[in-house]
Amino acid sequence: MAQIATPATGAEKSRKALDRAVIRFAGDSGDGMQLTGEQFTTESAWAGNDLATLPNFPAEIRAPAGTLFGVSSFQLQFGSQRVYTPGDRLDCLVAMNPAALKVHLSDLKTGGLLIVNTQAFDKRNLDKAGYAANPLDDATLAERYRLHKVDMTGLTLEAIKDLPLNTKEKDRTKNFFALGLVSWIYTRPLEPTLDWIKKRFIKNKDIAEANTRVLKAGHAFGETAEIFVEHYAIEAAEMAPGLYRAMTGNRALAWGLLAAAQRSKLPVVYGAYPITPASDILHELAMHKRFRVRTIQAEDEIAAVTAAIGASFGGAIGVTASSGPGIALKGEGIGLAVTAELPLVVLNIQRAGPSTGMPTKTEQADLMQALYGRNSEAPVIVLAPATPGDCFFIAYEAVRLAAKYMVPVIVLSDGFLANGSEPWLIPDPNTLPPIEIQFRTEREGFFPYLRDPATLARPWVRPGTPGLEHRIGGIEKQDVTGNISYDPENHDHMVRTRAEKVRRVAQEIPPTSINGPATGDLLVVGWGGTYGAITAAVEQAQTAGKSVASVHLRHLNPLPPDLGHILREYRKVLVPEINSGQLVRVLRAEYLVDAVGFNRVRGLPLASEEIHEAINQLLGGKA
Amino acid sequence: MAQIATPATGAEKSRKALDRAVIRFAGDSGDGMQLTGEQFTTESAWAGNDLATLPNFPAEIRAPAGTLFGVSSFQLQFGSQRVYTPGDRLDCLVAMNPAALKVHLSDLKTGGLLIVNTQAFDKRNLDKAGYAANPLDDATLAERYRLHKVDMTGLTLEAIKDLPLNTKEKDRTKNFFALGLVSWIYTRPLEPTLDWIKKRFIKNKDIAEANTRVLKAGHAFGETAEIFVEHYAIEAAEMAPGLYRAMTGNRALAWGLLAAAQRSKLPVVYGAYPITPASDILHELAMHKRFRVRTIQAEDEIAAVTAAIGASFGGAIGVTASSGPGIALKGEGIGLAVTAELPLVVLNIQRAGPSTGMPTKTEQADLMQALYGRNSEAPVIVLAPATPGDCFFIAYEAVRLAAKYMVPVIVLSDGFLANGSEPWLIPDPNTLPPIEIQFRTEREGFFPYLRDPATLARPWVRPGTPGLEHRIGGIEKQDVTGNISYDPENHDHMVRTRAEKVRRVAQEIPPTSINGPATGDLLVVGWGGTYGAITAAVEQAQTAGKSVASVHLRHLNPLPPDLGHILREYRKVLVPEINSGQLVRVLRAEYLVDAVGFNRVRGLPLASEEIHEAINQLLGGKA
Amino acid sequence: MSPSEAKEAPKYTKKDFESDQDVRWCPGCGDYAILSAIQKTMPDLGIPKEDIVFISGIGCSSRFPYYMNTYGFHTIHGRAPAIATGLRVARPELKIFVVTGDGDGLSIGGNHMLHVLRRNVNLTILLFNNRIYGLTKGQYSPTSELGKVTKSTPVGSVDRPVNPLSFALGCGATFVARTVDRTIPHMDEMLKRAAAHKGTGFIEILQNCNVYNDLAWNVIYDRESKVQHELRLEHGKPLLFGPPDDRRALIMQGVSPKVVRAKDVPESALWVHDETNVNAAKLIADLFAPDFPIPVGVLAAVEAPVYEDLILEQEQKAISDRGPGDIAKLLTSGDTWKIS
Amino acid sequence: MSPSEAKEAPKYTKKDFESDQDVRWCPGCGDYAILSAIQKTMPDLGIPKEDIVFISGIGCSSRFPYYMNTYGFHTIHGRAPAIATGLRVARPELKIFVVTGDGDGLSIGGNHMLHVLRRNVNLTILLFNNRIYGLTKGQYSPTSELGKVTKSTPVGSVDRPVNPLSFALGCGATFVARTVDRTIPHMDEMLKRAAAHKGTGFIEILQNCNVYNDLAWNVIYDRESKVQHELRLEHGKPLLFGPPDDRRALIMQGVSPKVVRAKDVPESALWVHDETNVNAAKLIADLFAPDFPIPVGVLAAVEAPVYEDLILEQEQKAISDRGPGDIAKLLTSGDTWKIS
Ligand SMILES: Cc1ncc(C[n+]2csc(CCOP(=O)(O)OP(=O)(O)O)c2C)c(N)n1
Ligand SMILES: Cc1ncc(C[n+]2csc(CCOP(=O)(O)OP(=O)(O)O)c2C)c(N)n1
Ligand code: SF4
Ligand code: SF4
Ligand SMILES: [Mg+2]
Ligand SMILES: [Mg+2]
Repeated sequence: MAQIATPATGAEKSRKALDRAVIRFAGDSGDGMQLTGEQFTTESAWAGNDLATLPNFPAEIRAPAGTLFGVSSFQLQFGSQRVYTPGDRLDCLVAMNPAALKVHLSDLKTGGLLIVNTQAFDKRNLDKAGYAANPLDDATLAERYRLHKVDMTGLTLEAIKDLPLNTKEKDRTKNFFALGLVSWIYTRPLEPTLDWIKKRFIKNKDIAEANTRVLKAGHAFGETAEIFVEHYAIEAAEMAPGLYRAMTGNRALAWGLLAAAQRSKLPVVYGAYPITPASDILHELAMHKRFRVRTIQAEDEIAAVTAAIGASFGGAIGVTASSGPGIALKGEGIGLAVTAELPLVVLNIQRAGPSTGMPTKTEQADLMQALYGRNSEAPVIVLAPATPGDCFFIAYEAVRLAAKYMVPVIVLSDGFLANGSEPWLIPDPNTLPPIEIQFRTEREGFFPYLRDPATLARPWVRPGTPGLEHRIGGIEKQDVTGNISYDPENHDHMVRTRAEKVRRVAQEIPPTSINGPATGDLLVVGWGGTYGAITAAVEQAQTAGKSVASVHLRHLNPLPPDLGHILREYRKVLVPEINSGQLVRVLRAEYLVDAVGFNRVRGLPLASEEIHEAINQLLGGKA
Repeated sequence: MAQIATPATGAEKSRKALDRAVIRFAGDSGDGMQLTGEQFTTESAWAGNDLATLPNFPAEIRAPAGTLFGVSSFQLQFGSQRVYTPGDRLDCLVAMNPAALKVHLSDLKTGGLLIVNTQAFDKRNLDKAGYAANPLDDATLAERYRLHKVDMTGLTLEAIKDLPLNTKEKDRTKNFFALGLVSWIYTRPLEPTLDWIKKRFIKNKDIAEANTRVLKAGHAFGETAEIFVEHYAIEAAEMAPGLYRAMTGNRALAWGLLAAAQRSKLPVVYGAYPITPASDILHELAMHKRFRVRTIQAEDEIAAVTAAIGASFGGAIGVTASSGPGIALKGEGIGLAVTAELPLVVLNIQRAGPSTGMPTKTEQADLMQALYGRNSEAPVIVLAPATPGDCFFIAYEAVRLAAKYMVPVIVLSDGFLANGSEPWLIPDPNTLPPIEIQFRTEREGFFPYLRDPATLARPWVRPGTPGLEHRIGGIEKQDVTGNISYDPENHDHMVRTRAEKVRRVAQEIPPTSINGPATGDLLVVGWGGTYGAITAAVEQAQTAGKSVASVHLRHLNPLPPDLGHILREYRKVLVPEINSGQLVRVLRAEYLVDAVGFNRVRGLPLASEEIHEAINQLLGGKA
Repeated sequence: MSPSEAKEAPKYTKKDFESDQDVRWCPGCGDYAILSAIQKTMPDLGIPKEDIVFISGIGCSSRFPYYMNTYGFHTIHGRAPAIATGLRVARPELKIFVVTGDGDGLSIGGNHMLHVLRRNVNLTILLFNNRIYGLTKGQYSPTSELGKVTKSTPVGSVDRPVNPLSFALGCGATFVARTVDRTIPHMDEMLKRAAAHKGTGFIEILQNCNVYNDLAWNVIYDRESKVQHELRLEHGKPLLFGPPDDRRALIMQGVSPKVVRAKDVPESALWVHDETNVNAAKLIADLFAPDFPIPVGVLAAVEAPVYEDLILEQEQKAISDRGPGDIAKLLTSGDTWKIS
Repeated sequence: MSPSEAKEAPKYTKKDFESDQDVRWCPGCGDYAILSAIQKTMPDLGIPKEDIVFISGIGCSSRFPYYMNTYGFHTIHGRAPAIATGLRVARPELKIFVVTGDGDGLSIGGNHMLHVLRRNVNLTILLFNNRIYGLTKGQYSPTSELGKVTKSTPVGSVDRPVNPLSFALGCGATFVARTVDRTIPHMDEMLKRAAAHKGTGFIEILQNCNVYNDLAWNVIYDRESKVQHELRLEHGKPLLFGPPDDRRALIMQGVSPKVVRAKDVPESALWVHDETNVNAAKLIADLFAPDFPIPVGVLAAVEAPVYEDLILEQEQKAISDRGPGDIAKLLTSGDTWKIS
């Protein structure tokens, strides 16, 4: 399958070359929009485009059909240049029913392509969507957008009327009609999807046949129907050569842990309690038992984190993950790992809060909790991936640092990274830094809290090691011996030592890479999932001749040692975050720079557009 | 009993006037040092002195006799001027056994008064304390200090040999000998103690008789024995006239809640799970059922906070308290109260951490947790009492603000305030600000999240109110209606609204009072239990002619509106805290002032001495 | 005072208990049946609807309060029993229902369940048992059978399940019953019984999650199988089940329940169900198909002290003995001294 | 593999299991007796001491690991069962003991106790029940009797206590026993039995807190009372107790245990104790003085799948079926495309 995709047929109609496009499939939860989007993504990846995706689905499992809150959508941007985000405004919207139209129309550019499934616009659905009259009858719609009314349902049923399937089953295939049609419009290769159908429905020939026919019908419809006067080609992007795959953040985190398990030759014990959007990591890991990953679906988040700590005490890699309220529950346990000085990896897939909040929506508001959400002084390492694929490297790095420094590491991913995907250049595992585990076995001169001079890490001892029997716990202990101690000076010393140990991790951080001039009017500082939006906005401003640069932090505690110096090289500092201003407070406190925040907390990724505006405003310019 | 204390007899021996003294009683956990100290405190209060105390006992319930970790001590400073702290170095140390001497000697001033119970210095105790030889035989001890070897045990037994008590019972009274002796040395009135003995042992005449005799024996010993050449008088302090009582922080918190219950005419539902040092609040409240305080000893801290939330939903005052790890467990619950917008009071009696840490030792390291220790943006009000007595007003204020703004309030007390006591001018409850509770009953135009324009508080509705049936929860909700909403703009609006509501509390904060010049070289900013130490240090520096002032924050979120302006009036800002630098980070981030921290994390209160040194260092001067 | 004594409740219909919120469960979910059964039963309780509160945790089942036109609080995962306890202590005159699931109530919430049951707080607890985590899209739950294949257990779960009835009885529950989402009238009856109980009324409702665990309870749904296995518990009636032409009897053999042909057992030797015998309830709770019948109905209903009643008694006594609290008096009590 | 198979254990004495830490319990505390009993029994287990781990939560009882010269982890309040589960899954060859208290294990830790018991993780759990919170200086615990006067309940507690044995059985425990801190030999025996059990071995140890709840168990301490009430459970032996001259028998009357004069009962009608009958265990667990005897010994010991065994089986199968994981292979598996 590894090959340059061949353009699909149908070259007779005029084909316009575009350098990027943003399209969204929207319909009922039951309409299979996520699948449609994912397949379109694979096709575009095949076509050699760079891309970024944004799935968006309701919290309800299966919201009643036709309702506004039941609408599910999948957006992606693909292009022949670097694509950083799923895009802000839409070039093309596919609306499978009135509710989808109502919810998403406002995001479509004027003059944008609007494709609707006419048969879904019946009285019942219009009522459910709260339309008094059928919007398709409203002339203004056709004026503002390039509206295409297609009876997808009808054409679908027609294409497979002879197949031995019931109407429900037949109707369910109409998303492939939409996929086929849009694939034609944007000249996507159908191979990957045809391929997928074959594999997926190997056991059900009829369904396979139906989906295949309907997909082709949709494609043919675009090619032949009079209504589509033109379609588009997007050249392959200039991307680093190599083998690629589509990668989502949650899978990348899971695979990063697998890589760490293999490299360290240690089992991973993964304690987790299901919660959106972290659950998929558990699901993924549970499929890879061959890597000696042992998943414990615990009774709650406290058991999940403490089970992981027990495993670390035993000499395995203890990992736990959660989101939102589930992370709040782990604070006490993390504190134990801090004072017991055991390795622990905590994956936080941030979601919109507070409390239960909006479980399926993204947010970046757990940074302060990661830094301070425990009783007393309990410093930990905090890392944050910048893209879905980066989650792989961050998870691996988290294990490496936790084991090397004997300290918990909190990884701050988010719902957007977790479910979003990108074409990912597959790394060679051998190029990953080694994870050297040296369990102490030497009795001579052993003490539980004897420290490595370079890292200040205490020795990691596997129970079962003769002669090194010892006891540790959550009460303050004397340095070196580890015996319980209430000595005032020792406590002060231990508080400073635990902090210094984390500070030492700064020696692991590579020089901060600056995207733009090394000095100038404005530096945009970001972290986590906003990487794409910020980069796109900054490059847009740079193209417009603005003296702007950006840095994106993957290490949030400790901060990169060169950051303070870098910040002072710019007249102004802007910090866009999907929270009320957390990193910006850290930077102000740490470096006394008058950094200002750009904050929108909507449960959605930031749009590069709005960041670009913020940049211009700060520079007193116009967009 | 309310009267000016009359000086005790024994005026023949030369009596030196002092303006203050710092003394410490130290002995085995079983030696009754806490009781001795408390009685001496009452006597000193009677004598009209100002004072501050510092009890210090082991975490173990009853550590084995004679061991170092089993030593228990009680320190107080009393004086004829304002006394801010229990004092740093000791003028007088009473050591009931070798372990006590070993642990505490280093705190005694050279030339200080050292009184030891000789009979306790036997082989067994010396071994347990790790003394190779008897330190009392070491001449240097008598050279460095004014050493008085007293066979307290022997004299005690002698004084009551005729009483029908067994030796164990008799031996147990020897702490009263020490008390009597030291009372004579510092001219304390015996009445309060004699009085106390009568009441306490009403049912056991022999014990009463024994303690009385031994107390007097100790007093007489000082008066007659040749060895004590002089003793001291400390004049009554210049204190505001009125009725006083000794008050500890935990009791003050409990009574503040009682005052709030009475004033608001609402029951208090207090959910708590026992933990040191917060438990005593539960014990105190459980004794005052007449105030309609309903205590729930919950199964854990999560149940404790959520039970309190359930009570608030029901229209009662929901309160919970804990310490250390117990507070870490409440984060999720507090987040629910934030989004449900219900009143909730959380008392955090801070203790040394991280994790279990040192349960009986004090610390101030939970400030950041109070501000940020929850998932996502979950702002709450944070208050901190400055002295034991101030806990009464802070607890009352916490209830008032929680109910007025429909938001959780976290109160940051600590182990030092909780157990320490001060002579407290009893307030007139009628002078407390009113707590006006208006439950919504009007159906017309009711919405669960309709807001008061001044406070942004939503209406508080008691279930049982006809016509106002409604549902609330932890999922994001539409403003006004309170219906579940995943609308992006609404979420952003709600995040800002919850933050703004807390910000509005600034309108409740009185102008910050400055102790010292309104502008100058240095401002010392403190919060919580360090008030005394900071004030003493600052006044010492002022007396030395330094241009130094201090402000002490009782409101930590929101901060006083005038603080930013005040900070800029001084060349430097010093922030002493018993943590690694938390308030200092908040001030730097908020106001971009180059505040520096003074941080010692030893599980002990800061010494005014060391703060004074820090002041001098910062001002480049000498002490 | 019980709410009903408090005021005369108006005559309600089911409609009065339907809220204006759209119901957001999957089409075909067993929760719909339970919802309508409860809305239908409410009027019969004779309680003013403003005195009724539904408290829930998190889960599909826990969405329940939004759909009841009473007071409601959709709280956090697993904590509903604790929140309800606080509410009940604050407002003992309210009628409080707790709605929870097998995950909410027995996984993360297991500890609160234990303690609310032993305290015997006056609440009605409805545990919707679908043997799956529905809201999080289908992981196995503490009631899922061993070897269950789910998203999180692709080759089968490795945890032995807990039996909610046995667990509740082991915690000292005073009222324990079981009913099924597909037998509306029985649900009504159980609901009334539980609501009338003084103390914690615990009901396990077997519920179908047609999306992630369809027909998990088919052994009691399927008409034929139901006839074979359903054991309707009725106080004072012998433990008989099975088709009319082949009735089975449950009897005690030594200290173990045993199934025999009914006609082989003399009247006198039959096991007569006694709700007040917790010992018997514990034996019955463990029974299930195929080897044993599936008990449905009230397993145990016993009298015991009620937590908040004792709290209020203590409060009343303190007040009647020494009068209501007076902070001014308290402040000046004990050791004080004047400085003039 | 069990540790003993692993290596030949050296011959130990009690001393080998005494750590160098000073024991910090109150003089006279029942914990001392338990500590020395356990240190004394350890050599008989024939397990190399480096393969033994003691995990505890927080409480006086939970200080235990510091005093054992083995591996030990004094963790946080209530979480020891979860931590031990993680450790066991990581290192199934270790012999793990969990030491907990009535507060640590049944109040804050109740949920983890439920789930470790139902999962049947191979651990030995020692619950020191002194019916009080010792370390926090004397508040009532979940096992304290109703009406208990303590620091936090000056006029008496209002919570009905939970019975640890009934609770454990309700959770599906596979091994449940009770012993007493003052009967060293019996403690040894129970300890060995529990340690040998495949799965979770749960022992309630009645323990005296002489400072805050002295003689709470006097009914079984007091010589006379002990003779009257102690019921020593022995597999295959009838349930007889009481003084030789006035033996009592426990029998089943219908579905309720009943006490009768032994000599009035025919041999055949005696209730013979069967550790494998969980039904019987549940009935016995609820019994206590004065009306009934106090059962001491092994109530139940049954075979059941062990959590971590199944996890490892799945892992082994996956590896033997498809070989050990290879990240390089995984990364390039499935849909990929080359860009040149
Ligand atoms: C603290 C916390 N942990 C985890 C979750 C995620 N979560 C929501 S519901 C649920 C389980 C629901 O199962 P159940 O109680 O059986 O309800 P059902 O959906 O099956 O009705 C979980 C794990 C959460 N919301 N909060
Ligand atoms: C999270 C947390 N909550 C509360 C405490 C305080 N605490 C320590 S031990 C204990 C109860 C101990 O009772 P039990 O388990 O019976 O042990 P015992 O001291 O009686 O042996 C409590 C409440 C704590 N250390 N951590
Ligand atoms: S997921 Fe299952 S339980 Fe949840 S609503 Fe859908 S069918 Fe019902
Ligand atoms: S408090 Fe009680 S349980 Fe704790 S050590 Fe002392 S006697 Fe033992
Ligand atoms: Mg469920
Ligand atoms: Mg206990």
